[in-house]
Amino acid sequence: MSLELLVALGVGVLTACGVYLLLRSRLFDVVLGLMFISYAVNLFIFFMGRLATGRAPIIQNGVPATLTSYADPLPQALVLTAIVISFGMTAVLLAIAVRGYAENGHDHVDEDGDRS
Amino acid sequence: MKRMFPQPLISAMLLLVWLALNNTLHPAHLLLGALLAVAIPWWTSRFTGEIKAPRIRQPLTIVILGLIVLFDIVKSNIAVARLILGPASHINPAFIWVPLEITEPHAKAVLAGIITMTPGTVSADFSDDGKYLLVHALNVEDADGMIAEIKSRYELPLKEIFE
Amino acid sequence: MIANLAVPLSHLGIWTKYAVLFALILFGAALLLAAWRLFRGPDTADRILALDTLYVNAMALTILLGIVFASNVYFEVALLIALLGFVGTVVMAKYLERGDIVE
Amino acid sequence: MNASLLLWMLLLPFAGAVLLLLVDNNHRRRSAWIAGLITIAGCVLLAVLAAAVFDGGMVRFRVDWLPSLGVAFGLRLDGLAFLFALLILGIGALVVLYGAYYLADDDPPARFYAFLMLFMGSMLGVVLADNLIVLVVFWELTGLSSFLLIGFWRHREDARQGARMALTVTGFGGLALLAGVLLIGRVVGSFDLDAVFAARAQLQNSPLFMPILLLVLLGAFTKSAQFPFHFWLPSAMAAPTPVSAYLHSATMVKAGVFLLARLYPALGDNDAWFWIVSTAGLATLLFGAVVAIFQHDLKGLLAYSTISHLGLITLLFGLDTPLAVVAGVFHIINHAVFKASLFMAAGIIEHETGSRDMRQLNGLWQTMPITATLAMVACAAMAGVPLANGFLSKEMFFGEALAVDTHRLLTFATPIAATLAGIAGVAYSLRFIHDVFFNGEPVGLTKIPREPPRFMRVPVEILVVVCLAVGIFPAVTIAPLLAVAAQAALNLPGVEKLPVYSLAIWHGFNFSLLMSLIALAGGVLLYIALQKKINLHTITRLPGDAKLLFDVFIDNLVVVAGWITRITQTGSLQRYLLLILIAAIVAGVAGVWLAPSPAGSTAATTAPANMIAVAMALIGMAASIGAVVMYRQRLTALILLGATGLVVAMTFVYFSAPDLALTQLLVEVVTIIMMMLCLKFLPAQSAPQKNSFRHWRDAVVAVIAGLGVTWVVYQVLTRPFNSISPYFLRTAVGEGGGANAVNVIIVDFRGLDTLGEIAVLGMAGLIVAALLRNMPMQNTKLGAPDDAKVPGNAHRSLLLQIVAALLLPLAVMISIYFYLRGHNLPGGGFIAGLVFAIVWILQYVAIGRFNVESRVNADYATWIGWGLLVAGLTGVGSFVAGFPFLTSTFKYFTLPVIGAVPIASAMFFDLGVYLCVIGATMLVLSRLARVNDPAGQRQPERTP
Amino acid sequence: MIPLWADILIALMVVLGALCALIGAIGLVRLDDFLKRLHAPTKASTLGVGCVLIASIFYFTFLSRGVSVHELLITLLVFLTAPVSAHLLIRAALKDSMRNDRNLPPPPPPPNLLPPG
Amino acid sequence: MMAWLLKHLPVLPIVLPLLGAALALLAGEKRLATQRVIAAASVMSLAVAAVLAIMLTASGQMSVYLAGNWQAPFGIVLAIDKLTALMLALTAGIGAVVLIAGQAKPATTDGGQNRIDGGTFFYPLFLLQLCGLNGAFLTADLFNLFVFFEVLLAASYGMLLQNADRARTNAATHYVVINLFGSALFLIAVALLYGVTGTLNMSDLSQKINATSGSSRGLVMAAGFILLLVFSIKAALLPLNFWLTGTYGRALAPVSALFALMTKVGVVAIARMLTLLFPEGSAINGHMSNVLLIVAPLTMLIAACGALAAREVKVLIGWTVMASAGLMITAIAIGSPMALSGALFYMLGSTIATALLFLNAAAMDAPGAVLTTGAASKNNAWPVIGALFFVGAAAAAGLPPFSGFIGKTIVLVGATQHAWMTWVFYTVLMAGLLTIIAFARMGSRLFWKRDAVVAPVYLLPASILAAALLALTLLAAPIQRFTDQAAIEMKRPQIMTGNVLGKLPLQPDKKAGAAK
Ligand code: NA
Ligand code: NA
Repeated sequence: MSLELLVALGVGVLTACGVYLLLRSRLFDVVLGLMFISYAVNLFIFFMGRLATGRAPIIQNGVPATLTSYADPLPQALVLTAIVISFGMTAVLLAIAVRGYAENGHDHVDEDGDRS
Repeated sequence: MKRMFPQPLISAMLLLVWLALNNTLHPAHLLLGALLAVAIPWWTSRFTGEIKAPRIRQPLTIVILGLIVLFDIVKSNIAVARLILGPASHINPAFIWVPLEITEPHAKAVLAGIITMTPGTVSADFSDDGKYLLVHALNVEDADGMIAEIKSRYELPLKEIFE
Repeated sequence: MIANLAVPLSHLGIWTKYAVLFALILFGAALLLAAWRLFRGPDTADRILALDTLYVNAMALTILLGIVFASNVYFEVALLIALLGFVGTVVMAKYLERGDIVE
Repeated sequence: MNASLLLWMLLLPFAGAVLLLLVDNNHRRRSAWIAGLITIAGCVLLAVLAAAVFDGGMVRFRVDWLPSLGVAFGLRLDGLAFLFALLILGIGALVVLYGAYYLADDDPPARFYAFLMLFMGSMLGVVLADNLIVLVVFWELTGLSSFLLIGFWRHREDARQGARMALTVTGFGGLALLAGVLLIGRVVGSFDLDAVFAARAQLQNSPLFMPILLLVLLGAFTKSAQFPFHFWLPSAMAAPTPVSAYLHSATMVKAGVFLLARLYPALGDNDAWFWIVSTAGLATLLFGAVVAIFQHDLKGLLAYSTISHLGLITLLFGLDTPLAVVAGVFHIINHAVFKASLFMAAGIIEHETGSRDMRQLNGLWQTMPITATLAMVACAAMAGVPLANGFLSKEMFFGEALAVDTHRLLTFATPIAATLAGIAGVAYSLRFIHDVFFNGEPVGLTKIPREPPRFMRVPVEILVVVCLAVGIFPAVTIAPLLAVAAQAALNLPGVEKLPVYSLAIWHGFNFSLLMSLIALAGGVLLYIALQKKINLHTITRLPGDAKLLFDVFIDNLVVVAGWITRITQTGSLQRYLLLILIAAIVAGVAGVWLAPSPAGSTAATTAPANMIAVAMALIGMAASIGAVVMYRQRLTALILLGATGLVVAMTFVYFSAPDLALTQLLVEVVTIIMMMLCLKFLPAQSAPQKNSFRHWRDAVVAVIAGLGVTWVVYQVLTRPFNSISPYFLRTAVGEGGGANAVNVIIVDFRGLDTLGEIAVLGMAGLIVAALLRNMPMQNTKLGAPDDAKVPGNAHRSLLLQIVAALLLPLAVMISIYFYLRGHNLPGGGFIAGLVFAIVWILQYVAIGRFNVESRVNADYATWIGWGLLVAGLTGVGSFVAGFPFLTSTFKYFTLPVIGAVPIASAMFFDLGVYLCVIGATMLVLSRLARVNDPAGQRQPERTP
Repeated sequence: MIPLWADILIALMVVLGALCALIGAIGLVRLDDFLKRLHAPTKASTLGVGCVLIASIFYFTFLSRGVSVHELLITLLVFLTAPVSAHLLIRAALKDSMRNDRNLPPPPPPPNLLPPG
Repeated sequence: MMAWLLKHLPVLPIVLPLLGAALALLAGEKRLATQRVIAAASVMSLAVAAVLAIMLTASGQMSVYLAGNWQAPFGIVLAIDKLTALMLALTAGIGAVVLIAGQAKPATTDGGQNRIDGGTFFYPLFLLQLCGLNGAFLTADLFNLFVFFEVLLAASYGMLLQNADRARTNAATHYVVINLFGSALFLIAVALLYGVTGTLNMSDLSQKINATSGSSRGLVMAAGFILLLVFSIKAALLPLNFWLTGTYGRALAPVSALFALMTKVGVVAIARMLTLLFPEGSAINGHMSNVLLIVAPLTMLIAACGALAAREVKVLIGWTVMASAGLMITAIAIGSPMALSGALFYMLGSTIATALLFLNAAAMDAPGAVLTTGAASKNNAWPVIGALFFVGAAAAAGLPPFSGFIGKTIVLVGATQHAWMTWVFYTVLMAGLLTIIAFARMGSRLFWKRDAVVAPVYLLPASILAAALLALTLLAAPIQRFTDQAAIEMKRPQIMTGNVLGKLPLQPDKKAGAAK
């Protein structure tokens, strides 16, 4: 098994887990699902810059500034942004979950979800 | 003085930490580290609340205690490894209450820490009045001996250091 | 193959090189065992303990990888794993004990 | 000069409408005067312009409106437009006068007249339009304003319904007309009338001609209430009578026949036109006439009569000969005049008796002789009795009906049908006269009938005089007007002559006179026979009421619409998400599948997986699958999530992304803390989902999604890569001033991303804070504390307190370290901020919320504000040096002893990030922590 | 270039650290109740970390020809926090066990609360 | 001053509201008056910037801005073309109206707030909403577009949850979850495009996408379709429209009015996709246009059905928002310059009309605003509200004299040369008819069946919007000239590409510390 296949499988498993949880009926479980999806997406973005082992993009004197000497820094920067944003949005969704529970008396994602 | 250096010990530690973090003794970092070491406690000290900063009496004892603890860690690790890898039936765990003489909170905390770090024992809790330390031991053959060893080996030096 | 790291190890001494490869295998095994406890439970406290162990081992592994990659930049990762493993364990244990972490 | 007068003529009514809406509703006279003066002013303008028209010329106004569409705001006053404008303004003026007496005290007069003016303006727009798009605009406006007028008595259900029906049907026609006009535009390349007329051959030879014709005729027929689109017109009788008099005699319904006249030169004179238009006209003519006989409502009778006469006019245009067109135009005028007077008479009767029901109204001759006389003359015109204007055009119609010779069937059918319609027309006219003014005594009237106020009758009188004047002296009164109008309708250039026609009353004894006589005699006989055989008063309902069909249609439409809506809006988030997921999978698969060569060879540059990577991957997969299996135990799921996150962080470590590893670790722990804070509030266990089909379905979708992502990642990873990234590696140090390329990208190359990112984070904090205020707490599990929450201090751990207090300065130091060195080594403002926030929240855990917030200023929202401000101002700072936003700069300052100290603008930017992250994170955590205590009033607790 | 003695020392520390970690993990799996299991990783792993840190100190000291001491910080952190984690975990486990009727042995009451005699 | 303004023009619509938000936050929750002044100043300066942008682009120029002074495709580039200028102006205009409306007395019973804008963090969130919208319109970078999408979405969550109650919380649950998942898809698509092409700038992407071959083409197309899906969610295209009515119908009225802009972001993004990222001539453009030509007209029809079936007026308006998005995307998919121009023209009118209707809807069923009879008959706003509803409904249903009719007509003219003309005509006109019926039913039920005595709420902002609708008709000539040119510009992506990729950073001693 190649490293590429391994990481691809890893992203796939995270995606599948996230998707399954996303489709649950309780908001907290949906948040869990979104967390997994966000892990998967972050890794997805990250791997779009290809795999690089032991080549952190910290520029060192005398090392040629190419993608063979350093990992691609751009996807890393994108992932950072994505992580932060999904972090903030998770906070919002959690607060909504709390508020919704207080308002509805249940934590179903639909307003009258527990009635049906 | 007290207002500028609310926690002199912490400040000293912070300076060392700064230098260690940067792996350097460069004067710029000395200055910056010193600045931060003064500035940070100025803000963080307000969180400590009623727990007063400790006063260290015998710095040398710290080194000795440190070496003792290090030795004990290594030694008892081997013993625990044997317990783990050996047959499970040999293990005879138990809770033990260790009566405390020290009262200084930091001293008690360090004692609890040492007991946990030395394998075979984990400090679980203090009694509500703070006069006993509950220890869980992995393999107890002689409870009183164990209490005595803790008291002499660790509590005594701590008492000297903190009180 | 199981120890092909796809990075040059020439910067390591000969002893260290094999020690590192061996250690990586041991760490891998340690991590898998801890993960087994994490999965198996049975109590929540066991899982928290297993997670704490995973953190500690991951920290050691990170330092080891720093040696493998001859790079200082992983040190801070290890530092934060240490800090965050602690915070995570504290929070989970507190929740398990009290049902609430900030009172 | 003339052109601007034309524009003013059009604008006046609109200006009047606005003026009227500003007038207080309580002044009936003032409103009527305004409306009247406006209308008269319009008449005056028209008179001024008349000279030009009667000279055989045309008045035009033109201003660019939608240039690229070729739509100019063009107006034209040719003969046809003049005729209609005269009807609109003339009858309009009479209606204004009439309305002043008709309206009740509680009817808001200003609104009434405003709507009337609006309608008048729209109608003028239709007839004056020189451009088809402009025509459609005003066409739709007539629909809108008639909607308002018909629904004027809004408290009445029938008025509301009638208004809606009129709007719906004519709106439908209007849209069809729009489509037809657009197609004309496509064929002709212009919407200007001249161009359209000129392109007659091109139009009629176009493959699009049939659709164009059908669409345009649909517009005309719906407006002119041609069978089977007639049903809205009787319903519209719920309008106040002045409105009916105006809309259903001279204006609204005439818009349809006006359109026929207007576009006859372009679309007429071919078989399709002949068959469609004449058939529709014929059917409507007969249908309306017959049904009219059986109405009990005066206005109902007039309405069906109107339908019938509109059918007649339509039939005339359909007969497709120039002479028929002349007759059509002539009948437009005549019908407008007598029908307006009849509606007004009906309104007077209603006004003075309180009823319109012919079963109640009897013998009014006794009490209202003048009104009765006027009505009888007008009825005679409607019936086509000699000496009234209706007779002349009806004669011409009969003549044209006889002249149909091109088509075998119609050669016989048309005259017969015309005669039959004539008979019916005489019959219902007779019923109007006999049933209202004679036929015994009134039944159950609420008012005692008497003559109306003097001036209420004046408009009727004027119209009746016109009827007679035209009927007796056609050559003097109407001939010039008819000539210019017909000329325009046929689009004959000035030199070409109209077909020869005679406006004399007496043409000698010919077939058409015979038909008139048959109609008169037959009509009388028919009415007598009907009254004798089946007392008309006993008929309660006519079969096949199209209005009911329409109601049923609309009701069903709403039902179907609701049904469609419910299919797309189930209200189930799970379904929505499933739908999006499936759509995403389909989108991805379709993309790959549609590509020219899917899944080709890949230049694999693979490395084998090693032991540690496999172990890590296994742990991550196991933990995430475990979380899925045990998701109902929420704490367990969280622990497993934590393990997964750790593996993700280790993946970043392994694949050379220390910054990501740091961020991932921090974010994950903070997230888990947030989730735990929520869990004290939410159920600790998820409710079971029993539907096992759902589980399997979701699992299948999840697996497909996972496989898809796996495939894509593998595809990308195993192919060569060219990227813009080497640029960042090359310039990070020299131009970005930092060795950590990732950080340089974040604060410099893509600083704008980061600015947006901290704005998002800051907002997240604000939203959480806002949302957790004023929470209703009665539904929550905090309402009933369980045994886990024992009050008191015994739970506080001394050990934790001491260590947390010790960690705080240590971690703050580490945080500042991360912040300061982030540009060159892993770290940066975000990581630093989260480290800071984490030890801060640790204090909350260790000593409780109150103890923390009483010791430090916990106004975290302000931190966010400062963060955004500092970051934003750093960006703006580069303006000073004349460089774009966020342009970075760095300088080395050499200080004694210390040496070179770098100061980079990026650091200030990162400071903003730092502050914002701390503020947002702390705001979220502290607010989640105080959910059970929203007011923040919990008492302090002593620490042991 | 790293001298041989340092090479061997580093290698030793690395292997030792890994072994400690492994033993801790084995204990975590093998021992049969939570309180026993707690002993294994809290210290074996900690010691393992210590060993690897020592290896790292030596390695980077020789690699960069300057003393590398920041690993000591991690050591400090670990020694500071590990006892607290264990202590809180025991408290949590005991409470959880009480709540859910699990089979952990409850600790005896503190001696000063025992009935006299 | 002017030169300076023009030089930094593209970044001002982002920075000004951002700084305004920061200042409003620092002013503190208690100082509402200060916050209002800050917000008003920000919005006014935005309006100035928008006017400048319109003037600049009308003179045939395009303004390209290198944020951080980094050349494309390496840095983030902002660009003002005519489309952007138009959207900036629309945003500033709606923003100004919402600002006025926000100061109204509450139109809802809940919250116990004295004012709408007295809700929690109203002004910071409002200003950041404008920042996000402007950023999304301005950016020429695909990932930066994602970021600004998130900014505007996050702000919209906050705005939706102003004065949160049960209904709003439940609406937010669906809205947020769907959008979070949408964001994940967005990221996947952007990342995949990067993974294949190695760039993020849209112009550069466009060129590199053209150069892809073989199996990479499939990956690019997959990414393109997923991106289209994401934007379709934002634009509420069938079958991804379910979130809209609940969300728009439940927010505070000024917030709903602001949300009238939100679907337009999706529409503009789709327009950029089909004109810049995958311009005409590429294989993917054809596929996408075909899909959209099926989906968008159906959206119109279904939305019109929804409007017909709607029982609440706010829900009805929500459906018309959806229908208008359907029309615009139909026009974009047709792709002729005329259709594009019509879509832009229509966008102006429909946005204003729906904003007007939302404000009006709140004013009419404002229980807090109902006066007791007697004292207030003089002050009764009911007839005015009715008139405003009539204007808004006519405009939204595409009836003349309001601009909806003009926009729709231009679109239809633009469709006459297209192979799908009949289908487009049929759906557009049927949907128009159903909308007319729906509004007639709703209007006659609301205003004719009952009489109410209500205090004037939102009358000023709603009247401004009504006047704007009329102005759109009267000034149709210059506006259409502008949208025509905008459409032509969109059809020639090489103009944008040349400007964006050709813009050079300021050179002289750019980096003070470069020599180290
Ligand atoms: Na009668
Ligand atoms: Na910069």
